[in-house]
Amino acid sequence: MDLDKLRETAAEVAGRDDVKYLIGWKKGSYGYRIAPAFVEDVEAAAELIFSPLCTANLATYLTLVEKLPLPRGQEPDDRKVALMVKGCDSRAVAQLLAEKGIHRDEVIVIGCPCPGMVDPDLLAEKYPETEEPAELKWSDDGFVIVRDGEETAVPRDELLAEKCRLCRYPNPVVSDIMLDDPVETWEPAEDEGVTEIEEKEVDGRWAYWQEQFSNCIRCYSCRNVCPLCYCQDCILDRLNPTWVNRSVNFSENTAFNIARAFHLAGRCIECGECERVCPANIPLGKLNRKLAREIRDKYGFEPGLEPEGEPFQASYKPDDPEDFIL
Amino acid sequence: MSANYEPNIVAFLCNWCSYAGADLAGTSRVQYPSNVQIIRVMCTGRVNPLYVVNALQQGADGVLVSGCHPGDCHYMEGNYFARRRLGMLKDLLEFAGVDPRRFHMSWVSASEGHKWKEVVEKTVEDAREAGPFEGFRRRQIDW
Amino acid sequence: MSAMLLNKEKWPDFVGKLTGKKLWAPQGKGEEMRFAPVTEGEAPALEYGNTRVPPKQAVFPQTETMFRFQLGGEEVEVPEPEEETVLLGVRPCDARSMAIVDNLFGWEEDDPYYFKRRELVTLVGLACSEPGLNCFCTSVGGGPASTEGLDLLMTDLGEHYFLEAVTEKGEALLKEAGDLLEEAGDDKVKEKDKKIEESAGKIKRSVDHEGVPESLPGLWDDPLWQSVSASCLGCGTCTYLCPTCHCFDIQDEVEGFDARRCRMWDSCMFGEYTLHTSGHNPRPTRRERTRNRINHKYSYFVDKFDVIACVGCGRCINLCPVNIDIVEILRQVKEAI
Amino acid sequence: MKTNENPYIPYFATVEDTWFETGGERAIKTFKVVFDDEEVRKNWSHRPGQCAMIGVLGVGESMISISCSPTEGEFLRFSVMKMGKVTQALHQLEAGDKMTVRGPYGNSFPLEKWEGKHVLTIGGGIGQAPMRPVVEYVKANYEKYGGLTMIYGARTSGDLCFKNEFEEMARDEELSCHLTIDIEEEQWGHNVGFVPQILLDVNPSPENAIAVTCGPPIMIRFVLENLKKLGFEDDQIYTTLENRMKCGIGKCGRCNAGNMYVCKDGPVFNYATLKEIPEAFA
Amino acid sequence: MIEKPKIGVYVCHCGINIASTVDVETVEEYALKLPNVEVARTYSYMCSDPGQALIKEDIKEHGLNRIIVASCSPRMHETTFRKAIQEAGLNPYFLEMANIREQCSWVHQDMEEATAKAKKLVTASVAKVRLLEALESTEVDAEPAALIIGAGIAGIQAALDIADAGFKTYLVEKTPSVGGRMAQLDKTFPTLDCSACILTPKMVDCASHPNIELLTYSEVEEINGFIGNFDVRVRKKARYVDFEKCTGCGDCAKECRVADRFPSEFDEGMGKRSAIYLPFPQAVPAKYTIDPEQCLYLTRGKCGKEPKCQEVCGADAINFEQEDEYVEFKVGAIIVATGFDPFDPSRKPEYGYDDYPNVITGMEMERLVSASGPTGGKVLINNGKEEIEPKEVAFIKCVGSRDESVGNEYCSRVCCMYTAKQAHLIREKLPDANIRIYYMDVRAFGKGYEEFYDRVRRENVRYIRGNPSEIFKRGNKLVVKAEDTLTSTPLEDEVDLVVLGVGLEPRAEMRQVMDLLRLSQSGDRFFLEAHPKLRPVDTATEGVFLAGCCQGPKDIPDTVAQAKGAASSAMIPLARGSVTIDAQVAEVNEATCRGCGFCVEICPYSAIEMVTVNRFGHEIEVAKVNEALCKGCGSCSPACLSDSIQPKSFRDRQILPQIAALGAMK
Repeated sequence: MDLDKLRETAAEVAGRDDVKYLIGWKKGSYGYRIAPAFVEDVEAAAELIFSPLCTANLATYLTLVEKLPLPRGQEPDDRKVALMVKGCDSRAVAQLLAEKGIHRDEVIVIGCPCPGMVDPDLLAEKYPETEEPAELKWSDDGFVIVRDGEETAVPRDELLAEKCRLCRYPNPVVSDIMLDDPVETWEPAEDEGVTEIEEKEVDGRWAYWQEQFSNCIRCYSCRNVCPLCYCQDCILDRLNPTWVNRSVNFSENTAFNIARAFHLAGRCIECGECERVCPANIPLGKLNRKLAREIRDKYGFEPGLEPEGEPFQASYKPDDPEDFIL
Repeated sequence: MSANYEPNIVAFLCNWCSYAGADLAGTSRVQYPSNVQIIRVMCTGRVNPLYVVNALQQGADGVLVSGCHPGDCHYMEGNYFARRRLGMLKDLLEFAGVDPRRFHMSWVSASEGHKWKEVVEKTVEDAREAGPFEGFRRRQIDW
Repeated sequence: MSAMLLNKEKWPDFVGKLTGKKLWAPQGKGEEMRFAPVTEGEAPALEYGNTRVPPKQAVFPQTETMFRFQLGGEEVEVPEPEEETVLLGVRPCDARSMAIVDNLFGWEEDDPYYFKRRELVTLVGLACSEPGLNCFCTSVGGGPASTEGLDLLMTDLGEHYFLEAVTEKGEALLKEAGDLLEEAGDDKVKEKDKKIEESAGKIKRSVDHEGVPESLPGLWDDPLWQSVSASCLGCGTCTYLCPTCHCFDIQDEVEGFDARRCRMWDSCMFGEYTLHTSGHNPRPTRRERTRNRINHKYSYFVDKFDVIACVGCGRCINLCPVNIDIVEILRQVKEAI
Repeated sequence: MKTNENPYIPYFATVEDTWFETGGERAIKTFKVVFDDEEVRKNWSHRPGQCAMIGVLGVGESMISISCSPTEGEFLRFSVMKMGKVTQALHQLEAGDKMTVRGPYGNSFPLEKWEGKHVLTIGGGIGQAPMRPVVEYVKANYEKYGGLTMIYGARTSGDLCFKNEFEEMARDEELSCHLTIDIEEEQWGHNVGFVPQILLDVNPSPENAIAVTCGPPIMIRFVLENLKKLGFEDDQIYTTLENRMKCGIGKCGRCNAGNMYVCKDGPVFNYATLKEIPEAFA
Repeated sequence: MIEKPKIGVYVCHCGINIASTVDVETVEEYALKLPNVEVARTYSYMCSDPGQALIKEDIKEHGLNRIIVASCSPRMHETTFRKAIQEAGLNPYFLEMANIREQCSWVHQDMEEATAKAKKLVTASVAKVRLLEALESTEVDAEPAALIIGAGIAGIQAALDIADAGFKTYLVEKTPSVGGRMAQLDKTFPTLDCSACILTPKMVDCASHPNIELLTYSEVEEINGFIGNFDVRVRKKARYVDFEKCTGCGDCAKECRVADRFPSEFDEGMGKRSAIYLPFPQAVPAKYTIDPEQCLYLTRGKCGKEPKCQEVCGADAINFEQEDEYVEFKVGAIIVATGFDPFDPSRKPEYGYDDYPNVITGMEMERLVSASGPTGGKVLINNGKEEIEPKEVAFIKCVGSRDESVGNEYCSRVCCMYTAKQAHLIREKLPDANIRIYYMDVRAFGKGYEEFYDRVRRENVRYIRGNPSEIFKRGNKLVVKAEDTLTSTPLEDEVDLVVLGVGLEPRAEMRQVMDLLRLSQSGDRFFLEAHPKLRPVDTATEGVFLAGCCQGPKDIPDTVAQAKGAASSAMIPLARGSVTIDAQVAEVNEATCRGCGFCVEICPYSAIEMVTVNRFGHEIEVAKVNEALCKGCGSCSPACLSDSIQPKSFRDRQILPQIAALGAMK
């Protein structure tokens, strides 16, 4: 993608009077890190980037802003938020629109067709991070790592993130401005991670998740990063009634994680952020992707494609599968 | 699993069909195992799928949700919503390694006292085979 | 302070001497290392960067039963104290964090749960030879071989571990090891010092906190708080993984008629943390919460206990999903002053 | 004093009497409680301004200010507004029921220091609860003080706590007791108007006086403003803070306001200190 | 909830029904140990007067505020005990029943097991009852007015009854005149009253009734609200004729440039009318209407130099500028009387209705025999050359009824009688004609019907049992091909005129009304009543009633009877002036609602809407339950991710403790 065009467009949008700020990506403080950038003025747009490191789904910031009580007489800030989105991120926007989590006139969606992101963990493991911020670029057949002026070409398959291997919508499904021509979509890979677990015996599956969930520290980063977990008052935080106890142990962690995944049934757009941010490296995406797969296969439904689509959890079809019913 | 293990089952029944069906089983003096404890709700549409998770966590070895046959819902469509929600939950639980024999859903109408008996027997038998679900008990850790 | 050498070949025997005590050591793979009980008869390998979750859980478990009771009853039962535990391979920064947190838990009156565990725990440290990318312990009063908080410090000298007792508990351990050890000569002491120096030299990041504790409150309304917190997700990663973070919640949990009162880690980054029942929240947004986190570590705590509540372990930087970097924040703070 | 070695273990106390101060969604109920253990009862001492952690086992605890003066007898009084889970459970308690009590916690009003001075209390709504022990204490030791002025208001007469007590006080000519409600009501024989305004009307002299205030944040803000207008210096003004608390003993971190632990460094603050803590009035 | 729960547990022996399998004393002892249980008792028959008295006394004496009755199914006696505790001064919703009979003692034999289960059920009840909240059913004022959709005989009758009772009544009719199907009929069976003669006075009454507001040539566009409080919006279509000025003289129709060019709907297309027309001479109101699809001026913008009608109208009533008008009003009850469509015999091509002019429908026959009809009451056919009287007349019954091939399994109930009536009318007019009726069965079930059928048969009308398979033309004759199934004789019957006894079908446009009022269809596609036996005029939407053929085929007496029934049902809320709203409805926690609207999508009763509220200066959308529409099913609740909508008495905080109690007890 042409970064100059990106910055130019961003500067133009961020400079508009009816725009509060533009959210994009910028280089992080070290290594391969990328930080969300909140661009309020034209100058700040110069630090924006779009690279194979921009895994973060910024759509979560649309609903994260706290609405503080306004002093009497003060009008709320109704200016728009501009948001840079990849294909997966745009599905979050579409789903938010469908759920009225945001309104169409509150956002300006800037679409970034996405050739695929790298897996940051894999990258750091194979090409250790250094203190200086590094750059990554796309090449025709993969990625190029630029560190200390030196370029290393890496084949796409070596570093492509799992969520991107599985991706079916690399191009934004909703946008106001497109920064580039659509990328050519690729054949999504088989979701081996999910299949592998499906193929285990029931006890094996339980043991697998028991190990995973035991590591959960309930930091709630999976929930907080999720663009579709935007209840101001999450039921899993609530004490009256208590769905999940505050104590951290396998039982509560399991209940928490099942409930979280279930609340995203028919809503998860598979951006993989929950899994990326988990400090305990729990493969949370598998839970979501399993449900998404079932919903796609059995119910013929995919969330986050139509800004005016009907919500899966609030609809039914008379011929929904019922082979599980006694 | 001890030989005399009796599974503890929590069942959610809709007021109009299944609860009435269970009443009919009683009126007809149909005999069935006593392991199933019924919680009455107005409609299966009321059953939050997380109740199932909660019941398993709180000490149930099996959970049953039963309502009106499709098209017969007293509230027109509640059971359709329940079917979709609980169908998804069943998939998720299985994937998480919860024995599928621990959770069942059934349609039992107000006139199906005998079917109610069959459903209870099947649920109890399945939960018995699956064994006590100690692995998920809320109180297993650090009490 | 006696300095001893342990040939690495004898490491399993050394560990073997500790039977009867609960052993904890870093386990897992790669990035996911965390302290966990050691299987009996095994000698844990100590090659690792640092654990993802700090060993504070050994003295301040994430969830801890304070007492049990029956609903409607009038008696409470406090759980029996844990057995003696030895933590092997604690990084000096993490040990130092306990020394720092001791201040708070011992402030005016002792927290019985914390100190009961603290007394039962022996910390066997391992000096850092390969500091991580985001380590900055040297600039906040620590170092790769800081002994603060430790009972015994080991330094890897290749063939040997260089052992130095810091406390009586550490001495006792050395005594127990007895003939497995040999006296460390001056050359080894020098070798060790050199190693540590090298290690310290590898630390790239640092914070300059001079004047910060006094000046931070003055930056209360500085725009920097808005900009550094804009991307914050409000999750608990930074605080849960921080070895010096010590806030907790207390909850009653009921199961039938059995109940317990327990406490669990809490995080000032959660909105609910300061939320009053009335709905009023003195720290209503992520801005106030982020500001509080930095203020608490670099100003309030210093004010009360004369020490910065940050040991420079770099965990909050490593694991923040959105690259909120405390070193960077401190740089901006410094600039703003 | 017999103490539980473990400060987290509460004492059991029996509710001796309860009554409602106010009604409605957020009713205020007062509990008069007595420790079960005689030794605890004998050895317990608290000072006006201090709080206690009271609760119901299985539900939880809440920090509540002790609304009686130690001069009143071997019992404790708590006035609790029904807000959340714990206070709801507390509201269910009746005479004969058990509650748990830990404490006393926090600092207190420096009443000795105030001896010889005129004490002015300005309270609003439930904020009068920590004021009451001050009033009672000064009344009990009246000869030591230069006088007592009390201003207390609420939205309506139904929202006034300790109404009967205060109405009696208001009839006492020696005391300067001013009750007020926001809006005129029939058969209301006292002031009408907001507390800060009544304060101006009463026009107390700052000369050798101490002002103590507690109430809703907005009221405090205007009271402070008006006290300044009347010539009160920062160090003549005291207030008490109320933050979310869990442990009560300066460990859990919940109640921090700036570098203060409200449970230990507070709840009573001199305004000179408090105004340096921006978070205190957040 | 402020008060401390004080629970009384009442364990019923139910004679030996419970006591023989459940050790009730043990359950009683056990219950006493449960938290907040102050009193526990057993009694032989809890539901008996002394049993209820026991509970009431305890409530008074011990200050109990929550009651658990462990006895039979709540479906049996919940109301009984609710009433009982209410009489003792408790909120009736502070009751929970533990079903230890139908679901315990009767289905388990082992005393130990059954007793253990009874204990569990009581525990779960205790867990829940402590958390129940006092509910009050609310009264909402009802607007003392009714809306009737459709002004056929059903609508007219219902309107007259309601209006006579003193309530404002809005009668909305889609066509320019009231009267409906009945106005088209000639005589009525079996009494042979002149249909118009008995109907027109009612039509006139309707128009002149001070309480009736007639809205003809109008359609209901929007209905919101609920029983007692429906907000209605009606579109009055432009007639292009000033309603006030038109005198109904008819000069315009005569002078219309396209006079008598268009098939008259009233005459089933057998007569003609102009572009400006009165549907039929007795139409009410007697006001002309311009058909916008036919008027030259309206379709082409030009009609000669000046439209003729405008030219001749002495009252200056023609107004081409007229636009649709909207009227809005409020009513407390609604009656749907939208009638039926006659079956379209084109769907049975074997009868050649589309091909042969002398194959006509029963409705067409009505117009043909009617003195006001296109032939002035003469039964004439066209033999290709001239209009003649038919000699051979055949009727075919059950056309489009009892016929799976067209999707109508039902009997249309009127065809047997109207064919008999028409046979009789033809017999009167053509004494020499040969008349035969092909039939499957003859259903003459009403008062005087069998007698009438007998009379017609005696009038030399031949009944041939057998459904014709085909009609074709041979020369000038129509050939009805059939089989006389009684004699198993194949027939090829040559006739001049065939009358198809077409059945009744649901209105094609009923979907619109269904959506407006959230009505359902039954299997026959007519509107579904609330209960086929006991609530035949009610619908699932409270306050909405059915009258006439929209609910199913009916003859006139049944239609009038049902209309009167619907009117009297509709008048209940109007007369009471208020409606009671059940207390067990859903409630939204506005503070946590995130405004996603999932609940709105789900609610089968449209009881939830999004409203804008101001939350500390921010305008946000939250869900709001209309308690009058909510039935308390709770389907909305699990879809609410923030748990912000909960049915009262079945809240999460009431159900989760039940689960905990059942789970914790091994």
